[in-house]
Amino acid sequence: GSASTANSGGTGNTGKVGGKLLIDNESGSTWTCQFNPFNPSVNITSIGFVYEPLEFVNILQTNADGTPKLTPWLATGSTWSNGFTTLTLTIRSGVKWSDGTPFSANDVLYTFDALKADAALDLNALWAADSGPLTNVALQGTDQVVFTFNAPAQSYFYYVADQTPIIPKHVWGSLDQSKLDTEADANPVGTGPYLMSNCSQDNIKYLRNPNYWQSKRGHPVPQVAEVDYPAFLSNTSANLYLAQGQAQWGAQYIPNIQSYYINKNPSTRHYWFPPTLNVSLFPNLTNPLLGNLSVRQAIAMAIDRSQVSQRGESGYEPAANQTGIVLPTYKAWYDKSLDTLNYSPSKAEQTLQAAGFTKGSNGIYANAQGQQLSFTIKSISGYTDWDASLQVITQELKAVGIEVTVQDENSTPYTNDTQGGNFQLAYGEMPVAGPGPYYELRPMLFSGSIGSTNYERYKSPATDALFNQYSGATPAQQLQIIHQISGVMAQDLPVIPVTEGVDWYQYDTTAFGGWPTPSDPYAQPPVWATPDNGAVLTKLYPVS
Amino acid sequence: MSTATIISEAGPLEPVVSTQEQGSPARFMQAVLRNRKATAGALILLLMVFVAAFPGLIGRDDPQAAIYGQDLGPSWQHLLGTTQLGQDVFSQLIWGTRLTLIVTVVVSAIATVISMIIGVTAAYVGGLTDRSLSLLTDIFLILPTLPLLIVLASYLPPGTVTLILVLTLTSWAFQARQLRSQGLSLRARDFLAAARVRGERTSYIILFEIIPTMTSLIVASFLGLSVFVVGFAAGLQFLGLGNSTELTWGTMLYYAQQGGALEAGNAWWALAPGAAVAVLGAGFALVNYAFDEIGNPALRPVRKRARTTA
Amino acid sequence: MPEPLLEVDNLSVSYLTDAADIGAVDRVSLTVQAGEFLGIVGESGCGKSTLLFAIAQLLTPPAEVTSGRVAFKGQDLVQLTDSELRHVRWRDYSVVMQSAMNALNPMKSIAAQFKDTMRAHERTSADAIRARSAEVLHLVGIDAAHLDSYPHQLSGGMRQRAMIAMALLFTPQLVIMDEPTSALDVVAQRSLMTQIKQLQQQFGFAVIFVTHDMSLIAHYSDRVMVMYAGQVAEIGDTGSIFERPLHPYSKGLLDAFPSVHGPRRALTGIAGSPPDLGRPPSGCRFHPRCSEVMAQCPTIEPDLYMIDETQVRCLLYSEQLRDAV
Amino acid sequence: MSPPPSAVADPDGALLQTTGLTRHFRLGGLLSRRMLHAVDDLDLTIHEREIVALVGESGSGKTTVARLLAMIYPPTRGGIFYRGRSVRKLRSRKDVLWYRGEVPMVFQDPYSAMNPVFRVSHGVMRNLKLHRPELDRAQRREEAERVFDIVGLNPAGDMLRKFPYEMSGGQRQRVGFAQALAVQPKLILADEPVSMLDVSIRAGILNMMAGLRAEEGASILYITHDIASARYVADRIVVMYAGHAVEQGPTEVVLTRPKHPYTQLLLSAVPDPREKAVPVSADSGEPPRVIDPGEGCRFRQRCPYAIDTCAQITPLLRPMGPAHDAACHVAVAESVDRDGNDVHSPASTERVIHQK
Amino acid sequence: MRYITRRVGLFVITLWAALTVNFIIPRVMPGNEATAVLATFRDVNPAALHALQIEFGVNVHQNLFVTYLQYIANCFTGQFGLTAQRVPVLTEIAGKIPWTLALVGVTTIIAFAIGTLVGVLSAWRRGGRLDGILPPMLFIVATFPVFFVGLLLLFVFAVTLNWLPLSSNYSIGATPSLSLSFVGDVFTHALLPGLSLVIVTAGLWIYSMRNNMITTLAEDYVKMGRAKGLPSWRIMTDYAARNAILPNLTGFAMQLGYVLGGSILVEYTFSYPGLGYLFYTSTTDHDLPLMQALFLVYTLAVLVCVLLADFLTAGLDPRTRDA
Ligand SMILES: Nc1ncnc2c1ncn2[C@@H]1O[C@H](COP(=O)(O)OP(=O)(O)OP(=O)(O)O)[C@@H](O)[C@H]1O
Ligand SMILES: Nc1ncnc2c1ncn2[C@@H]1O[C@H](COP(=O)(O)OP(=O)(O)OP(=O)(O)O)[C@@H](O)[C@H]1O
Ligand SMILES: [Mg+2]
Ligand SMILES: [Mg+2]
Repeated sequence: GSASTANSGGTGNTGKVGGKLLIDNESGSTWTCQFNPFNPSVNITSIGFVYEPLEFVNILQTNADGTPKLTPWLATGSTWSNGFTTLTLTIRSGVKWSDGTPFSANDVLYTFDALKADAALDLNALWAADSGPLTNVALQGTDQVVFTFNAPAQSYFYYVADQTPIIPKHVWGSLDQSKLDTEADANPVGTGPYLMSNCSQDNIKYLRNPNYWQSKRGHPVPQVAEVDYPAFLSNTSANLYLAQGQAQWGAQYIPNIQSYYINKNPSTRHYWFPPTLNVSLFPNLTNPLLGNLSVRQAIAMAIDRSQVSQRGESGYEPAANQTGIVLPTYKAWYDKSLDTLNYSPSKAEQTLQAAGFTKGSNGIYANAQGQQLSFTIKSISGYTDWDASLQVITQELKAVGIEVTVQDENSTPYTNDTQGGNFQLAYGEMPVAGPGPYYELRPMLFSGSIGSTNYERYKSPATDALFNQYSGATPAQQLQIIHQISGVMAQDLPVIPVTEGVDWYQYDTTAFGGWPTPSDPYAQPPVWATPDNGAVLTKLYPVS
Repeated sequence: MSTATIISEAGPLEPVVSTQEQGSPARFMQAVLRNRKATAGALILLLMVFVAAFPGLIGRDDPQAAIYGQDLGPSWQHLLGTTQLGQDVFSQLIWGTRLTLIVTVVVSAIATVISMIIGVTAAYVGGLTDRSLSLLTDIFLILPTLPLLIVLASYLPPGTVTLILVLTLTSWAFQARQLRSQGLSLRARDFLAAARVRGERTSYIILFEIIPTMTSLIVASFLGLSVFVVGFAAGLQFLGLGNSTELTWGTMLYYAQQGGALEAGNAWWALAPGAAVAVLGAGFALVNYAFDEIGNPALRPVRKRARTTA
Repeated sequence: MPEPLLEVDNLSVSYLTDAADIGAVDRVSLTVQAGEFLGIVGESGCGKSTLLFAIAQLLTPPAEVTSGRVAFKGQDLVQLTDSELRHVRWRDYSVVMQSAMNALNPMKSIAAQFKDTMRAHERTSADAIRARSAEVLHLVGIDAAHLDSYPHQLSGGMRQRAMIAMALLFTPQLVIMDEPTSALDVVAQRSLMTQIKQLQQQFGFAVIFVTHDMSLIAHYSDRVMVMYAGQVAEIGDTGSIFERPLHPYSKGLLDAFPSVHGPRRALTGIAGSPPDLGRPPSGCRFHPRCSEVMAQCPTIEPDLYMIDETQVRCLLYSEQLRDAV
Repeated sequence: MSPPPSAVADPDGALLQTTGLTRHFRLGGLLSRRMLHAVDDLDLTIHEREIVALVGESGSGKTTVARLLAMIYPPTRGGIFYRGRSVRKLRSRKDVLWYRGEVPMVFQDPYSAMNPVFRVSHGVMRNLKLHRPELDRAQRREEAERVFDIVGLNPAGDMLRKFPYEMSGGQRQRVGFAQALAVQPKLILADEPVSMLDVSIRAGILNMMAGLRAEEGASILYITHDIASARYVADRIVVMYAGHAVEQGPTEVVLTRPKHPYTQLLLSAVPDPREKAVPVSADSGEPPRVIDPGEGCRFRQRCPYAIDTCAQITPLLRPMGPAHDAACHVAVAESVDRDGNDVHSPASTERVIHQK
Repeated sequence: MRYITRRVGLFVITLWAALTVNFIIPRVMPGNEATAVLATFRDVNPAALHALQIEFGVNVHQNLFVTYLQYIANCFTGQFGLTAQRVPVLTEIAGKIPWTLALVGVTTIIAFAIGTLVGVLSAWRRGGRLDGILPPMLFIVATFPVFFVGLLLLFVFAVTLNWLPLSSNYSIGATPSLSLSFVGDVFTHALLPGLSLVIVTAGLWIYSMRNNMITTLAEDYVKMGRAKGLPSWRIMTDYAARNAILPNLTGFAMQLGYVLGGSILVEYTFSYPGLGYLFYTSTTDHDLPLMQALFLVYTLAVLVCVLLADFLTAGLDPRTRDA
């Protein structure tokens, strides 16, 4: 771990406190005024504000050695031992819960016990119903917590340290431990930079935590006195609010952002859309035609990814590449030499012809048995940008003699179908990103994930072995592993990435400074990215 | 459901349209043609049918081809501008007519047939059959249509078939009630008894004696339903409960709304399909309104003349 | 002869419809003396109701008075405005409509409807109104207990009687009755007619009584007017018309009645069907059905000819023609 | 034209006979127990070539009788025998068609008895097709023209092509008779065929009915509330009151010497323009109770002669004279003396009139 | 009173039918209840889903009939469970009801008043200028989809003229109170959605009221009113309008279903946080318990109104009172 403190690096602390920050993020529904940090539908309003992690992992930044950039938070440091099966975290002292009770390692221990007691809290499946990967959590001394895993578990560090908010034992411990997931937690008690001061259906008001542990004399943290988080039901209203300059921190998809938002005050308004995940075409490899590599190659070459990006995603979501590494976010993991598959309709057709396909009178290629290259693509209804992208894709594929029909489904049947292999082609993405391509590529390609996230049903023992080595490997080895997996992506085309999903993020520097920027990507910037929002909130400062 | 029916639901339950007094279908057609509202409505509908049948003649661009500049305003190249994707809005509007019209017509037709079967059977057979069918009708009448529609649509896979299914299921009841009360009043009329006394079979009576007599009410039902099916279908699609990959005015509206068309200064994208839906609905409504007038002489406009009393 | 109570002069009424103007009443003239009982008969659709409504100034579009005047006590009702008419109505003349089922407001009790009527014309205390209501009800033989009944709670005969009672609220000089008994049974019909006659004799008001049933008025009316196709066919004393009908139509009507009591006679009836008033026949309107039709009938429109005390619209009685033949 | 000839009833040739014919209607919902007694225990006989008039006030059950005979309603109880066969037992399509072919019906309302969307020939042609399958198309046409001619609709060719709305009520009613004639009927059930028509055209239809019996040899059940027209055409009269037959007999006998107080009341109320007015006091005109009426004479509330028995025992038809029956506890049968000097009857016309 | 019992009977049966439909739909439709709920948790590590499945009682096989009875019982005790956001469904709904009730209630009253007034007047002055233009025009407008009217108003008054707010029920940051400024704020926010509803429904009321009024005006008792010399306003109100409204009442109540349906679209168009918007999000989120409960709320609303209308009719119309 790194020993740097929370505020080292970045722009300095101005020592001033004040201002009211308005967050602009379409939530689609009104606030329920629940703050349970383990309730996935409300925790974006509590984690980062009120509840905090042990260490903050910035998925957008990598250390020189290739490891993700860590910032100690409620823990001051961490060490792995026993071949990456034991993780020891040292808990910070001098931190107080917002009700004045001192925070201690006991609270950390309690939090992980609670995850075990009520499996519904264990959103990242750490205990996975007692069978691991986590097998034990124990106190060591007064300020250390030891996590024991049943196998090398480096990749779990992110979930343990960054994705698990710590809750106060003295508050939660007295509740029914099996029903913690339904606890409303209307008056959250946390260690975070803000106190939830007032909540109504339409707005949550946070006030600065005057006793925040990062505060020192002359170095107040946080510096923004008040944060308002209104509930926006629609994109439209949220965008309007942002465009009118009433809010400073946006996490919005805005059509025509340049004219609608930036141009109204180009010197202070900015946006940055860092990509984190691929949006890909998943061919069902059990389909005899799609199982044919040539067909997948033809599809991949027929799609002009930049066109899709430009039209389907208004140019906001960049084109993806076939290695599966999201650029520029994970450029450290990217091996340029592998990325050879370029857009070329003519080559696509040549590939098909070489593989024995002939073009029928209807302009569609068919194999010797007369099976036409005619597929349906399943997508999720309601994802309009995907629908738009698919319109572009449909036409591009048609141009090379491959016919596809888009079939929109509700998310439920879509999930059923993709997980169950009941599709020909599917358009989609992995559920969550993590610090590095591994966190996307493994669910996508690992054979154990068939039935959940390995939609395309790719099954390769060699690739599985690579994934299995990752958690016990050194950073250098890990880079090697990802390169090899990228190779698999580029060679076998088990999945065809098309565009890169981005984080929507706008900010206005009129009243506040200290924002994450492409040159200083100190945290994932949208407000809903937790606990990164905490990192941002502690960095922002009012400008006079 | 139709305005006309909602209305007469509200009123006393006697059927408004009294075909009997209208005489032959030819006379009826004449009456329709004489009515200005009917003529205007019929023209609108004819135009729509023409557009739906030959969209290629009017909208020459491929409606889905995202090949133009994005979010363009109206110009001679793009009469209604382009979408956010760079598709020609006018062309989409023209090509979207077909599916919109098909859904409307198919739903109204099926629902009319269902309501006819249920209504006429209930009225003619009577007794327990009538009671149970009427209860069913009443239940469907009271269940709020759009919420039911939304619930159903959100479970079924989005698509034209679903849309048709769901709309049909929720819209037959009003007409069934109408047709039943009309059937009841027919039942009291002696020509059905006369047919029985003649020795006709029940099936003959229903098919050849009752249904032809109700033609104009059936047509009115169909029109009345259409008015609302147009709106409801578009409403569902607008809410994203349709199949957004199919090109209809409703899905155009959906994309426009999702793409923030109004706020992004591309109002035509949203307003044009909305207006198209409104015009189509108005077309049906005009004919329907006129039908009410023709069917119920009391509603006809009155002529006034200055008093010429000495 | 004293100044007549009602004098209808050359009154014409048309229904303005899309297809044609239907001349439902064509140049009708008649007079009613105070206390007189005038019967109007004619087949369905010949314009009886229209005539009555025109007299009472109750026509609504599309019906319009196209010519003529209706002098009631010397005042031309046609020229009065609605608010002027309002004060004459019911006080001076009242109307009993064809079907009491529909003519009584189903939502209001009998008492309430009586009260409305009284209040529209004078400020009277509720008690006085109630007393008067009970009184008129009693006159027509209905128990005052029925004052608080709603129309649907009364039988058909009682409703008709209640209507008549209402017509008598102010003891008007003229009561206009449009087939008040048609909906009733023979037996009930008979008893109601008798009652009307008794009341008329008691209070001395004049009655215009419309029916399509010749036999009904034979015994009750002083004078009879036979209407055909919107026109007066014959008008005269009841006795003389029933004894010696002049117009072939009147003869036909009388011959269409089988008798229960007298000898069984052959019925002849009237051939053909009533004319379409939108396109009335040329000349004499009755000529297509007339058993005594002459060559001139289709071309020459007959006037009303005075034969003794009876006026008749038939060329048979035209002096010129008779002379010419 | 002379009065229609009065055919003498063939004593053993009962064409149609009902025994205890009863029809009740359930009122209100499924669970309701209230029964409307439309027709109760009716014994009716119609002979060949006979016109029987069924008279009675509105709601007395006349139409119901016709509909029972026409198999539109099933009877609640009782039998209908046509040429000795029980009509209720006709099951096969052939048998049903046979009966329907011999016993057609003419409806009261000529405006509603014809389907407005078909030409007036529709009913005639369907009848011919169903009941006289031996005819081919041209013959059917010919036959249709023939029956139209008989009922006086000429030129028949033109008339057949008209739509109902193009015809007057009298013409429509004739079409109704033409339809009935098309099947070569033995018995025509004519339900108030003239009551909806204007006086001026009634006579024509009445004369036509008399002609039909004379020329086509059909029997007619003539239903009417107009006792005068019954007298004009009918051989026999059956008076109904509140679902019961209260009096029956040869027309002239019943009309000149009515036995039942209701018949007497009815007769006294019939206006006759040729007669001098007879002052009548107001009758209450209360409608009879037909919903769950219970035992007793149904006329008793209006009857000036009602005695205690009337409230307890329903009077049955009993002979009052030759072929003349009445259902009244009070009425006294004519003495053997047949001159009509019926001195014993309390129910003389005068008395009824002056009673109240 | 048989009339009343019959109506109450219909009420109970329809309520039961609605409950049952609500129970059956999710069970016969493709995509089981389980995944529907879980679809809300797309951001959750799939490995953790199992725990949530147990939590939501998904894939727990149970006798269908028992489940049904339990469901009915729960409905009557108001236990609709938790939303996908784990808020009690009832709480969530209760928070939205006032907004929708106010919006739909006020607009319905206005539309009803306008409709009745214009309908009565235009029928009264048959063939007049008002009659020739307003009813047919508003009838046509009434057939416009409500969201189109909404979008149009939005475009004109909010986007182009910028006079009125685009969305929501009150300004962000405003604190709900009874102060004049807050009430004004709420009013300006409700103006466009309300107007859309009024425009779309008033035409229907006018049409039905006018037709009924015309029928009533042709009744003999209205003519009789004139014959009796009643003042014409008296005839119009007391004889014609009053009698014309009554048979309409139940129809009006049923149309409420239509208005409520319209309110969903309007709330969606204007992002107005009422029941309709909640309903919309519950469907896109596949928040089954919430959706079910909301559907019931809508049905119940219509049912209650129909029942009230029936009672009112029964109370005011002497004919049904005795029947
Ligand atoms: N509203 C109307 N529009 C057009 N024509 C009408 C209207 N009302 C009546 N008529 C016509 O006017 C003529 C006279 O009608 P009216 O009601 O006065 O006849 P009537 O003699 O009273 O008949 P009835 O005996 O059937 O009551 C009829 O031919 C009828 O068709
Ligand atoms: N289908 C039915 N359902 C219920 N009641 C009926 C039905 N048909 C007739 N009735 C009742 O039976 C009684 C006799 O009716 P019916 O029609 O036979 O009388 P009617 O003598 O023909 O009267 P009218 O002279 O008015 O035609 C009436 O009280 C009537 O209301
Ligand atoms: Mg009349
Ligand atoms: Mg009858």
